[in-house]
Amino acid sequence: MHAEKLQHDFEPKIVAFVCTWCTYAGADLAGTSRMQYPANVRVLKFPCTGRIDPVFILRAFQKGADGVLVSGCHPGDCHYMAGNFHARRRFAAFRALLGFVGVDLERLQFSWVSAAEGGKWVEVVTELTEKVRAMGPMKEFKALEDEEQWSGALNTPELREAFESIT
Amino acid sequence: MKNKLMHLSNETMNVGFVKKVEALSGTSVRRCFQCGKCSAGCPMTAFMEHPPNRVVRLLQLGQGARVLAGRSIWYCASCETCTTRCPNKVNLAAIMDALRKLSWDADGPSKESYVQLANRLFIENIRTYGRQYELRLGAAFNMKSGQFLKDLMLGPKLLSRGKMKLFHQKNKNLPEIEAIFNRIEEMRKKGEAL
Amino acid sequence: MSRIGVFVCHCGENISRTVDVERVAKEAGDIPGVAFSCDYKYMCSDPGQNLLKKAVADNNLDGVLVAACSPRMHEKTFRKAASAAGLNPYLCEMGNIREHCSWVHEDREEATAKASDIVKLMVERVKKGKSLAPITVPVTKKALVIGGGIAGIQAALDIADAGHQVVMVEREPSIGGHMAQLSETFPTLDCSQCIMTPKMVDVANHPNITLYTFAEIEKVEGYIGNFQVTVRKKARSVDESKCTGCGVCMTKCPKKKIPNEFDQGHGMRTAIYVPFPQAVPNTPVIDRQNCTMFQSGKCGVCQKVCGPGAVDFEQQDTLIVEPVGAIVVATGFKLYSIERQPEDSPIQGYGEFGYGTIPDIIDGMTFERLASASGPTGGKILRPSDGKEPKQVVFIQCVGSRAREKGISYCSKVCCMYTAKHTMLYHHKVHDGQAYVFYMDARTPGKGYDEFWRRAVEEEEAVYIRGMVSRMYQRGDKIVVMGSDTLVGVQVEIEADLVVMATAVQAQDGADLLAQKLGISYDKYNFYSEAHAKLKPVECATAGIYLAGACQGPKDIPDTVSQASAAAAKVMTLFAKDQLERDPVVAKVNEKYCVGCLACKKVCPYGAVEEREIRDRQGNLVKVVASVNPGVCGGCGTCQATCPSKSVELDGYTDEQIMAMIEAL
Amino acid sequence: MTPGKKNFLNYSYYPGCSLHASGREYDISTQALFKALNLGLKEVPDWFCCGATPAHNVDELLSLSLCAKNLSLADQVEGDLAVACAACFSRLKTTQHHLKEDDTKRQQVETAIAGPASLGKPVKHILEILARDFGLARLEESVKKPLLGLKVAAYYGCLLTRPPEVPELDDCEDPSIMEDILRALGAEPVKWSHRMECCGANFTLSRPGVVLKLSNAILKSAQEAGADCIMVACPLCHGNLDIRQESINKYGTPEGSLMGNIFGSDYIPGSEDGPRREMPIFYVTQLAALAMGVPTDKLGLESVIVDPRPLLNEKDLL
Ligand SMILES: Cc1cc2nc3c(=O)[nH]c(=O)nc-3n(C[C@H](O)[C@H](O)[C@H](O)COP(=O)(O)OP(=O)(O)OC[C@H]3O[C@@H](n4cnc5c(N)ncnc54)[C@H](O)[C@@H]3O)c2cc1C
Ligand SMILES: Cc1cc2nc3c(=O)[nH]c(=O)nc-3n(C[C@H](O)[C@H](O)[C@H](O)COP(=O)(O)OP(=O)(O)OC[C@H]3O[C@@H](n4cnc5c(N)ncnc54)[C@H](O)[C@@H]3O)c2cc1C
Ligand code: SF4
Ligand code: SF4
Ligand code: SF4
Ligand code: SF4
Ligand code: SF4
Ligand code: SF4
Ligand code: SF4
Ligand code: SF4
Repeated sequence: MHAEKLQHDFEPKIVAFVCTWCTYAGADLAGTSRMQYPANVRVLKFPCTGRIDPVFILRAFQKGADGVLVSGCHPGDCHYMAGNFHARRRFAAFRALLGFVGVDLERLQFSWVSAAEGGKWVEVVTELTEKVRAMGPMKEFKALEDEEQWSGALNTPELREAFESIT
Repeated sequence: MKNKLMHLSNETMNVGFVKKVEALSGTSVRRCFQCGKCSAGCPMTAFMEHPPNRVVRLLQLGQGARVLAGRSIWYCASCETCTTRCPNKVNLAAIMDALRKLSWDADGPSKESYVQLANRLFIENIRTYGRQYELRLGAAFNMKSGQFLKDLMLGPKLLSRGKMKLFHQKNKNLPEIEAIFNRIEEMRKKGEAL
Repeated sequence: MSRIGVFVCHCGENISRTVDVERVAKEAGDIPGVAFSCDYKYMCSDPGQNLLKKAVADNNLDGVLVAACSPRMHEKTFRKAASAAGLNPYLCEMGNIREHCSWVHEDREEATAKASDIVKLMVERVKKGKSLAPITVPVTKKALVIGGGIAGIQAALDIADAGHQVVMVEREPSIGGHMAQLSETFPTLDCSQCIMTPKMVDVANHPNITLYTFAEIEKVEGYIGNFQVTVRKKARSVDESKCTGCGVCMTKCPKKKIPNEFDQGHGMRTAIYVPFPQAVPNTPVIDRQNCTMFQSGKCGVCQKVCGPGAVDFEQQDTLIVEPVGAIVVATGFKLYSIERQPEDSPIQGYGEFGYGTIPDIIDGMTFERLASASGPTGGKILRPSDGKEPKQVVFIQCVGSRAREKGISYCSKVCCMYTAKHTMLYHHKVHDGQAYVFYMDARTPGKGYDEFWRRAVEEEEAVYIRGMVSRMYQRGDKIVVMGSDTLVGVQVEIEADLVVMATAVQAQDGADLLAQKLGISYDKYNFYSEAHAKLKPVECATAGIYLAGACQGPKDIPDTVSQASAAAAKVMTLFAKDQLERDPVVAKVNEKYCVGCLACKKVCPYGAVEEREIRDRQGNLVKVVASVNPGVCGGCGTCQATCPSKSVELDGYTDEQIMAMIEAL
Repeated sequence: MTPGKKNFLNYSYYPGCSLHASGREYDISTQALFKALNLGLKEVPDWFCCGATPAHNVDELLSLSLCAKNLSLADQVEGDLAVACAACFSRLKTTQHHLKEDDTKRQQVETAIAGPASLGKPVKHILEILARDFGLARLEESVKKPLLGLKVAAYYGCLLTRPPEVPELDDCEDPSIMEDILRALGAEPVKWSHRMECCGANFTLSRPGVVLKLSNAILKSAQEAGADCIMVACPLCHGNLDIRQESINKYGTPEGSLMGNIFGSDYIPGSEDGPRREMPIFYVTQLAALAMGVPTDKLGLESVIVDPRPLLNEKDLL
């Protein structure tokens, strides 16, 4: 049952920030169940979504991610009781900020995938990959970086220090 | 009657009546936990003002009079569906029998007269002839119920196909049948049977 | 420059079928800092592990990455191997190229590229890794049990029988809790006191149990294995060491008309009293509010009659500090009051039932006392107003419970069963009486429970009426109960001689205050929260504190005792080792940068963050910073993501490590 | 038709009132079938009405007594008691069951009939005799003219299997005895939903509207299942499904409700079904005898209201 492999012009890079207890385990389950999904995703494991700093997401976009997925335990199921709840609150504010800097919010997805939801993991990853593929490469931040390079704006020590402090 | 406020007390709950029903039917109404499965399968629920489960419920509350005042019991087809499927082995079909008997004994305070009439004629037929003669039964029913034209169109069809006999045979056992009726009446008079 | 070793596993063919493992190993070798790389058929096998150990030694590696299956599978295996080779286990990581790669992708080229990426990412993580040492904390093998109901008693006896010291703190003058008040108990109808009092005596006599009654928790400090608990022993006005329990004082005390709490106010006691004859300890206590001596300085009869001279009007509260390693909270419940409540109360009374002013409307616990042989009526069911035997008794279930508008949405779980029990007890005692029960559902899931309820209906002839009562009022010496039978669809009216309401089980008064002292969480009804509803039903989120009985939610005796024994088992597990070893993935505060905003403290679900004052040598306060107690920290990292100054960091998941991985994307 | 040595088995026979009147073709075909199968059948002399539903409806003691008396009459004739009518069968079995279980009732009944209640004789419905005593294999072997291509909805009604401890005929919710017989005869039993629903027999006299409603559902279900005809094992069922079929088919139509108004029975207007095609109703013995090659004029086919002959012709079975 090998589906005809489609050739795409553009293979997006998807980064997934996941918690160990639920989503990482869910992705493991997708593996043990031999489900198939696009190979575009790179998984970064965290103890809890509560540990995920919005800065990581920004940085991922800057480093060439075209889509970012943040996924943890369902509300109420957090291994640490409330970490995912704090994460949720934090990300709500962060989304607004991201929109403000000009990132298309469609590129950032939050979801809940439990350790039992191998199928949901596959669905979420596949959907995000397809969606981002259709949106094309993420240019906003890369353009910014290019611009910085060209203008030589970071050449002064002050600017460099400032730049490093925010990255 | 149906929606009238129900006073519950040792006096208003006719436990004696319920005990009679239980004795006649050999089944305890207290076993029923009102799941409604009987009513769910009863082919006659649509015709009843108290579906079967509610009949039992009213008995649980000692409200025999409310049951007898309605026509539900006379619309039971005795199909045994309720009894067969009750999770608590409440023999509801037998309860229906018992209720009809008690209603019958009290000379039917029920609204439903046609079914009672049919039953009465049927049993009289047995007593008189030993067997059923459908023509006579039908005719008598129409006469007594005042529905002279009911099922009029069926008669000729049935007659022409030999399905109705105009005359009946004499049954040798008629005296014995009569004796059975009498002995039962006797027993009841003496209080030996319900 | 790091010296990392990368080991790529074939997992038989599980990985190598779709991932070109040789290429992955080769590409890994090109990553700066990688000093060794290879591929091998089964890394987790003994030869595989030996290969790893040998490579660490031969190449002097300072970090290891095994690209193989999920770390959930074999992280422990490889960390142990690395450790055996002399490497800190936390410098050994795994890259998941099986569950997350070879098994979920078919295209060999894509899968290989992804596997290489995973290796690259993880190598960066290993590079930034730190050696970590497991955290050990000493354990004080002494347990505190708060509350002396059946839950506390069971837990205390189990722990004490295991050979550990137990301190029990009970708020009331006697232990026993609600179970001591019950008459007979479902589902077996055995006499409550008969099974309860021997256990109470066991507690008093157990060499390993120190019992403080008429005492409360003042303060709790420390953490798992190392709590310091301050107990306030309230002044009893009787010297326990002198009192012989002769009871003479009580017979002589002139204040005799004080409603007895134990009998729900339906019996009388003196100002110096024990709550009930079988009380443990059997030492009286003076109710200072009602004692003439305390109120007006006159009397002192008890003191005069007391042979041993135990009565001591001068006695003061004492504070006792107990170091304990674990705490079992077993503070039980209280019953909902149907009286008119203050405006701001989250719960409401029942105006439609007369706000508790009709004397013959009582609650279930009062009925227990009426039915109890040791109760105010000697076990006869006699109604409060005129002492007559009631012939028509109406029971009403779900009073307060399952009534969102009255303030409580949950089901109290025990009242269906105890109401069924009450109808039986009533029927046993008043043969010509009739019991009616208004109910919405009969909730009887438990071994033998439904059968018990059905027995009440079928054999004990209780008339169950499905529907609620709308209003009750007094008419002559009767109570008119207006209800409905939803099964028939009619209004029902009963003139009752006595009405018994199954009022809701609520959290104890002051449950929230105690929780705050303990640092444990509680729900909106003040019931204590377990760490996980299914898998950690006796643990609190706060390590070292366990729950037993109705303080966690409505529970009957079998459930309470099970949970109490489970809590005891948890305590015993903790006490099984002298030192507590914990995963070193915990947060640490960098005090230099910490601005003391304590945002971390607010979000920490474990209560692991404490304030710490930094003082100079003269003792002047320099600043306040956060400090994470490694014995308590669960390692979620929420504090780190929250900290505005980035001054708290979770070992094993430092910003540096994560950023390095992102850079390698 | 006297039982003789040559017979495979001999039975005493309780036809019941209906088989001598509206269900006469059941009687005719039963006699013919038994003869064809070498089964002896001797009617119980001067049997009388079992009381059917009306008797137990209002007077259980009477009902039990009538049946008990009939059972002792049956003792005069050799052989298990063969019963064709589901209602008689149910009453006789109920009597045996109750009197065995309940000593008080037995004593009362014995007083009423002034003699011991005789409970030993096996009471058997025709279906049982065909499928069990005679046997499905033997039945299949005896078929001369298999009923090929005939799609039959087997209708059990309520009393053949319910309540299970009384008739002890078959699984009370999922019986197969009628289908098994049909298969042995070469016919094709259809799967359908209403084979055990009540037809309302009890109300045929007093409340025909009830019959119309209930029987309508049965006919409809059989038709939806693709049946050519229905097979019954009870004269009361037959009476409702056959004799009243014309009215039933008008059930809910304007014409139907008009008739209801005029003729005073409670036809209930408002059914969504319009008129539908006629569905012949066979007795199990008619079909069996047909398959055994009994001449078609011995089956009482001319006596039924919905003429089955066109169907049989169509299927080439006449
Ligand atoms: C009317 C009624 C009838 C019942 N009948 C039955 C029955 O038949 N069968 C059955 O299985 N269950 C029955 N139950 C349920 C049973 O009462 C409970 O399951 C059981 O009492 C719970 O025990 P516990 O130890 O958790 O709580 P409790 O019995 O409430 O004990 C808690 C103890 O902690 C003490 N305490 C409270 N706060 C503090 C504090 N801050 N510091 C120190 N000490 C404190 C209290 O004084 C009390 O002694 C009934 C309940 C009710 C209301
Ligand atoms: C449909 C359904 C849904 C449920 N949903 C929930 C829910 O949402 N939430 C909830 O809290 N609970 C739920 N439950 C209840 C939950 O499944 C049980 O509480 C739980 O599984 C009980 O665990 P157990 O270990 O006691 O028994 P089991 O899970 O039955 O485990 C018993 C084990 O013992 C083994 N075993 C049996 N006999 C032997 C033998 N002789 N020798 C060796 N081994 C043996 C069995 O193979 C099995 O592995 C649900 C139950 C059902 C049926
Ligand atoms: S099926 Fe039985 S238990 Fe259920 S309502 Fe009917 S009689 Fe009661
Ligand atoms: S026996 Fe009567 S009550 Fe029971 S299902 Fe049949 S019709 Fe309904
Ligand atoms: S205080 Fe004194 S009088 Fe009272 S019980 Fe104790 S010893 Fe007896
Ligand atoms: S001093 Fe107080 S407690 Fe003692 S006898 Fe007097 S009133 Fe009672
Ligand atoms: S246990 Fe029963 S009475 Fe109590 S709240 Fe729940 S449903 Fe109501
Ligand atoms: S048996 Fe199951 S479904 Fe029925 S009441 Fe009990 S828990 Fe609910
Ligand atoms: S959030 Fe950060 S700065 Fe604030 S107290 Fe905690 S560690 Fe210190
Ligand atoms: S890592 Fe989690 S548990 Fe530990 S101190 Fe930070 S917030 Fe609390």
